[in-house]
Amino acid sequence: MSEEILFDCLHAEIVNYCLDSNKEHDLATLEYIGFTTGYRLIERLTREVSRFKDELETMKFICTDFWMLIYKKQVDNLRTNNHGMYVVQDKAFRFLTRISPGTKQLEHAPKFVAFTCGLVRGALSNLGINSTVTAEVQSIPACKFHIEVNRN
Amino acid sequence: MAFCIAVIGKDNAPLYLTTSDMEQELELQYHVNAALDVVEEKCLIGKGAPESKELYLGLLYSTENHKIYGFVTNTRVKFIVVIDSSNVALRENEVRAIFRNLHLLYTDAICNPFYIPGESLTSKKFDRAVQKLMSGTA
Amino acid sequence: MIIYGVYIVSKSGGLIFNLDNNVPRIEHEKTFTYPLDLVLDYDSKKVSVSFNRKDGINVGHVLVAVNGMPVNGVTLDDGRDVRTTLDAPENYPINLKFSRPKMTTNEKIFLASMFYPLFAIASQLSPEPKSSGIEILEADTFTLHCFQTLTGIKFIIISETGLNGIDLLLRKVYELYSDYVLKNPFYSLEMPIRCELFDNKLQELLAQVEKTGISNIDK
Amino acid sequence: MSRQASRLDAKKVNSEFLTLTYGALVTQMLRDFENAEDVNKQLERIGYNMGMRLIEDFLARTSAPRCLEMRETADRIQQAFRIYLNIQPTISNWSPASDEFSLVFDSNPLTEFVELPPDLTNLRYSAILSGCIRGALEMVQLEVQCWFVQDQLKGDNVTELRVKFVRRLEEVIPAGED
Amino acid sequence: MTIFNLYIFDKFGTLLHYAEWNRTKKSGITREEEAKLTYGMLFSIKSFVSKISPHDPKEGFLYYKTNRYALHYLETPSGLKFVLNTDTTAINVKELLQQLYAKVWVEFVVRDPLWTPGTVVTSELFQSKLDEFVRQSPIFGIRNI
Repeated sequence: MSEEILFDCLHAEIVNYCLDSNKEHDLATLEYIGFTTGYRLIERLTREVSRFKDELETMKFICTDFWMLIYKKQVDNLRTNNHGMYVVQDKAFRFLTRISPGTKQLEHAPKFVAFTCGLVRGALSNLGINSTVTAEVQSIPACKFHIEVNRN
Repeated sequence: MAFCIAVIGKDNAPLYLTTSDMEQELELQYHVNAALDVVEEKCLIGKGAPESKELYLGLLYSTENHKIYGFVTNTRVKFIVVIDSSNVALRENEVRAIFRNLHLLYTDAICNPFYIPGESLTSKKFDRAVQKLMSGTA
Repeated sequence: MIIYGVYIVSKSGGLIFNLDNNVPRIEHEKTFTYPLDLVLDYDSKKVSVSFNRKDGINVGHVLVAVNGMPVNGVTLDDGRDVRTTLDAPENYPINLKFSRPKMTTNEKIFLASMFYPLFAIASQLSPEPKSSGIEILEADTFTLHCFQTLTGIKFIIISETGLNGIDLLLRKVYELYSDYVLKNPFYSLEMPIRCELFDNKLQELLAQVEKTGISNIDK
Repeated sequence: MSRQASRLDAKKVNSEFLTLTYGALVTQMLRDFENAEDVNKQLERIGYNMGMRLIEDFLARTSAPRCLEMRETADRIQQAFRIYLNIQPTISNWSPASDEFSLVFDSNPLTEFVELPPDLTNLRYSAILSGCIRGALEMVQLEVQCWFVQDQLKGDNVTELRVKFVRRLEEVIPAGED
Repeated sequence: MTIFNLYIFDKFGTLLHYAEWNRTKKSGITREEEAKLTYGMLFSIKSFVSKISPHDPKEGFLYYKTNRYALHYLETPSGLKFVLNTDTTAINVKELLQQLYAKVWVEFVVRDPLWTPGTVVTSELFQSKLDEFVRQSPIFGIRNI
């Protein structure tokens, strides 16, 4: 718990830093900070993990073990169309659980999911999966992450 | 203890290579390169199930003077260790230990925020630790 | 049981009587070496501790003596400035005596006049209709009980915390007031109470309460 | 299917996650600003803002009363490092007037993997820590100065953070009162 | 036992939040004026308490009671002031306020990234958590008439 609040505060400040109106910053910067973090972090988290058989196994690892370690809860739903599209649903996403649900707050939601999009993309990238990760928040604190694997 | 330790990137570009015997450097480099082909075969990266789920690949091949061992991380970075064939005292689990330590050192090195993934590993800290590993004093 | 003080506030908010009883003297004396490790606050009227309390010398305590010489405000008895004296290394080791500030009569009058509006505001801010003013005020170091007569006079007792029956004691003080103040032909309402008999009776009452408790006072 | 990662120590992962995210932030700032001094300021500011919030969690968690002496303050800061970063700095080098002390760290989780490039000697990589201390203490009416005296990143044996009392901030008197 | 209303002030006297439950009487002035009056009164009480206290106070003022209600006060070292009005029989209110600080304020205000310290709290999430917390407390209870 105590480390969680520390990270949550840091995350909130990074969001503020990246979206400070004085600078030409945007969600992409925030996403990139997540990307480099995910890229490095996954190296550590997969150190004791046996080799992934295929893409599905890798995705499962990211959406179960990785999610659990970072977000302290299991995802509520994980689906795939078997054509490289994965949808992760978290009904109480860590960085949204303390934000009031409401249309005004909803406008701010993209700021609090961008880091995680990058984090997942970075982790997958280092595991050899090139992807596009987007997030969709329809009602706070629930969030859906769409992971589209670019198979070229 | 070991003659040569190499870290090879995802794209097979060497990130780090060190040998204990400068005179044999070329030969050792050749062994490392040859080993990469064996690694590719063993892992069949991207083509169905790999032979083993273990990151440690064991002995890749041996020559008259050298034994070449391999290890591939989940992030497809390869570690190659070349040891003296005549060194019969060196047991399998000791080779495993070298890889395990090397893996630890590597992950720490890439976690340095100033290291750009894919670039060669120039960290002095990493180099010092690997030298120790190679001389068996780690 | 400890009763620290009795106050009587007139209908118009003036302090007409007060008795300090058992107010502890909180003083601490210590010899310091240079540099002084207390953080002091020098204002125009006093030198007080603002931080780095030490050995009983607490934040808020006021400097009363330097090497045994009394301090008046910010100057020593011999006219030297306190700050200059404490800043000079050659004056060390130095003996300083601090005291928890005691209320002056003026401050008491001021506090009584402060309590008066508080009493009224507490009633105005009540979330329930028909509220009285403050009857009990609890702090970690004391309890204040207040009893207001129908004629608007407030009797206030400051005691240690956790006592029962203070309301009974308040009534008793009210009785003494009726008997020895109101019935005193020389007393005019709203004026400070100067009745020796009342003083004596009240002190007797408090002495009795402290010895045997409130339940034993004669009704 | 749960794989072996569940064996990982959650505390360690939390700490590494923080360390890596912070590293990513610092390097981003170095791209955003031309000189390290500006980055130091930004990091300090971020720490200050975090301190303002963390102090409330700390106070609620520990029920700590207001500090009336610097030695208490030092103990609380030490306790906070234990709670939030799982490290215990040593308190040392008190000034004779007891208004200044050092927090000495044998290890600093923020810099666990960091090797500072030689051209960044002006960068105060862990400036977030000093900012955090300042922000937190200001919330409890204590103004302090806080700076690094030694830094393992720059080759020192330990990392030493100095904290100096400046003044106690007075409570604001509401308008119309005195 | 019952709970009437709650004021939360910051150290500058800003009313960060107000909530009420079983309040039956209004003060007859605007919310802002009422807040100002309440804060001013508390400030005076604190100064009164520190002067009249026979010993060095630690927490100082805890509560006062009239014949109709009790005002309970919790001030954090960061200068946040929680002021809860209950009926006069409510007990353990200080503990309740401490819990409110830790479990509701810190969780849903301090940790809300959209809240800026020092500003009025408008979060509906906080309001509903606060309401839930108060209604679940034993003090809220069933009203004795």
